[in-house]
Amino acid sequence: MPDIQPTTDKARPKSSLKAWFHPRGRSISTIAFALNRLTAIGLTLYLFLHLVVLSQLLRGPEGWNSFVSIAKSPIFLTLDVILLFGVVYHMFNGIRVALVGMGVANQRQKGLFYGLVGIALILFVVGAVLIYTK
Amino acid sequence: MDSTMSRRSPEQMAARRDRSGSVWLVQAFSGLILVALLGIHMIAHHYIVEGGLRDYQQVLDYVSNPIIFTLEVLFVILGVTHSMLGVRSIIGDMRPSAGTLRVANWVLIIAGALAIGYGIYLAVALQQLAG
Amino acid sequence: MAEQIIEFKVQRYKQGQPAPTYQTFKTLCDDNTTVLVALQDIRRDQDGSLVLRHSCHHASCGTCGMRVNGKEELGCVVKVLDLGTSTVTVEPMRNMPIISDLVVNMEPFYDRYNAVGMPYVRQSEYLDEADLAEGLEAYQRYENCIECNLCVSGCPIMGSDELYLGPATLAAARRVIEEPRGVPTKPLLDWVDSENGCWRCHVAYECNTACPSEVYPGDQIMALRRDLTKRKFRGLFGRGGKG
Amino acid sequence: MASFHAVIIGGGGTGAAVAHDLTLRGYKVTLVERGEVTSGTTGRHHGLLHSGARYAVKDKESAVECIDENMILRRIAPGSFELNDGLFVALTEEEANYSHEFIEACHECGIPARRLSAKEVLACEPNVNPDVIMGVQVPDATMDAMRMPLRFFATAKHSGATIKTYTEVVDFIKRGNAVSAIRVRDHTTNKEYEIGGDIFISAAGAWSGKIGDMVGVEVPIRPSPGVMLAVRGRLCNMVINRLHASGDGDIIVPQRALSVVGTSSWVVDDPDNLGLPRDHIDMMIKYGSELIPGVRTAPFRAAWSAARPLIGPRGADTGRELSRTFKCFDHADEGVEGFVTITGGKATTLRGMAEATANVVCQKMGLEIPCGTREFTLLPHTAYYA
Repeated sequence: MPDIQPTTDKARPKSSLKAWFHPRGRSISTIAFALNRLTAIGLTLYLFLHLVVLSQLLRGPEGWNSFVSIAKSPIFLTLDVILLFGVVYHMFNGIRVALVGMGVANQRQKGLFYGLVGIALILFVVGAVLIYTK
Repeated sequence: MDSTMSRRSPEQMAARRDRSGSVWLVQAFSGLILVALLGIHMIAHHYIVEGGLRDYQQVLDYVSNPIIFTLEVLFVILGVTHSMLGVRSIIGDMRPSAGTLRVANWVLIIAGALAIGYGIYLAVALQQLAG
Repeated sequence: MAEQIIEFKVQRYKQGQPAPTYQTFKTLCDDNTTVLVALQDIRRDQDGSLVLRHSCHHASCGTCGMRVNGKEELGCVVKVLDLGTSTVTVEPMRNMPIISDLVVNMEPFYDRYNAVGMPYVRQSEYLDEADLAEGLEAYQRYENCIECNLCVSGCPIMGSDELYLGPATLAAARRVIEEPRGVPTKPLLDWVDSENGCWRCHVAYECNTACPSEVYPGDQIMALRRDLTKRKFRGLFGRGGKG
Repeated sequence: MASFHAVIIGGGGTGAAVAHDLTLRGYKVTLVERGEVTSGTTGRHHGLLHSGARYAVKDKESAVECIDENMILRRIAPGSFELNDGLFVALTEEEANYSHEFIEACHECGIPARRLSAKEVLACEPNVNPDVIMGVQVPDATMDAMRMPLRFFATAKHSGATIKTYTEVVDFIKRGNAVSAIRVRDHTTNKEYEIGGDIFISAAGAWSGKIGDMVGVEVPIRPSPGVMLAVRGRLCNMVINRLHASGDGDIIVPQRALSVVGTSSWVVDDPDNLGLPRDHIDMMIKYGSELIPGVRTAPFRAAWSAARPLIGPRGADTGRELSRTFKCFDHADEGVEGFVTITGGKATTLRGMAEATANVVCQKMGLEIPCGTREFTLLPHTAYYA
């Protein structure tokens, strides 16, 4: 097959980030995609942070338990709520992307989106309440 | 007006069969498995535990269970792989030059390998601490 | 009959100009006036230099793709008063070089699209219970795709990277794989099984929303992935050889 | 051979075919069009590739032109037509009686025509009015009103013709009594410049009266618009016509996933100001649903007007009495050299119109070069933009 030539595109946004997060005239699915990217970056950062934090365990009980007590402060709990949103959203939107991408229910992706993200939101609210109350 | 010339080589322009299909499948399946693993992780660490976080001894007890140990190791491997592939895909959409992409690939491979190695080391060490 | 004076905020650009600007026109619209007709009225009565593309006026040629209030539309089938806004913003499509005003250069679109080599006539599946008239082998019809570029304009990945083959091209490839009509499918399937092919899509489904002609490229891209996934698994388990 | 420079004004089907023909005959060709190609009348027509049957009884000359060109286009533009034939249906006894004269006239013009019983008509086209009495099958076909002419543009362009779109003629420059150049404005840059040439051909269709005025010659052309209506859903596969002398709303052309009902006819002065009479849209629904009742219930997609360039004196009022054939005017008769007008005709005969025009041009230049377009397979439409 022939090669594709690059274009010189005056209208193209200078940064590709602009294209992803340019919601004007776009539908809910683009917001879903942009949010998936945002949560992906957030979760990646968290993953590394989490691994670093876990090194406290190697320092024995004092190290870890002092971390646990910090982690129960209100500011930390708020961060946890944000994290929880990222996790459940990325999980459930990810299920849709994976299923649709393998050709499963690809004709019903909108319903799938509302259903799964609906479940995610319910879990998020329940989780957030638990974080603050327990 | 900005005119964005592509900085990429002709080889990069060609669309030809490559491994991206397999990469995508790895991403999709690792994601689906992570949904299950993360579900277990969340419930075990934060839901059934009084106060939402295990203290030191509880963590050690938990990891000493061989099934949990295996799941946690699997979690580290798949989680790191999934996130490194995700970051690669984001970088790929930012019009990198061939050189940038190559460097990014290596940085991600090394970072991923270190993270996985460290995660497994951590799990093994904790299991030994638990005796 | 409803009549209303509507303000049109039109993106203007002439070659050599540093950046596009907006110009406002007012024109009378009734409930049959489409955005395209309103723009033609403006060109006739107010500014002969307004550059726009149009041909069939009934969503069959695909030339009048533009953005109306930000959304990808064919100007010929959007009725101005149905929009419900007293100011209508009209801009050229995204992700393609602007030639002037509302017209973009379609060459990059066809660079990709032509590579598929899709035959333009297919077997008609409409009225399939009907008898075939004497002397005909099958009822025929044109492919749905009208090459309007709206899906490409809507696609966020196309906006971030011009190497992506894009929704229209991938949908065309899928049509050939579905109904080859003598076009070899193996090279095509290999072609889309690539980083810039169907794996580049991030499932934003803007192409489905934008498509005015029932192609629904997003569904076609996912169908390609299913075909390729099947082929891969068949390859893994040794069936169908290296296919 | 000395290469003459031919400048064509008007980027519709006619201009496209003239550009292709003259390029093949070795001319250097430049075509200017004020908008996108096919943005005038060409792109807006209903997309019927005439068998000629519509004209067989009243206008044999047009009918023969149609069937000849129909067969040539099938050959040189393969893959560009929905080849589903056409069906003339009789809904009244009067129309059924007319069928004898109709079929005979078709055969005289060399148009294959086959009589179908009501049962056969409904078996082939189940959506047709069940009150149908009989039908006649003829070799009509459907074209994409833009993409078929685009193949001529593509071929001309790849053989060296220059196509300048968004370039509007603003003035003609004469040396003595001969046109020597045109002054054009490029709307993409807002700059004006001149294009010199040896022969200037107006292929501006319904706009050729306006172009004629600029040069100072009288072109007896009447812009005669018709309203068309597109509804969603493909209600038929064959082109469904009413079996009578041509009238309003008597044809339904299936196109992709749409059905196009046409058409009406009146006369205007300004081809840029056609309007869209509401009663004509209603008329399309009324008469269209007599042919296929589903037209009334199918969802609306679009309604639009297109201006036919009909040849006839000022004063005609409906356009139906004007001839559907084409004519090439050499304005030397009026004392203007270097300028010809080709107008009239229809999309089906675009190649024939171009051949006639190129013959006139060659004669004026004192050249004898045969026409090569009858056997020349055209490039696909997508080649135009590549």
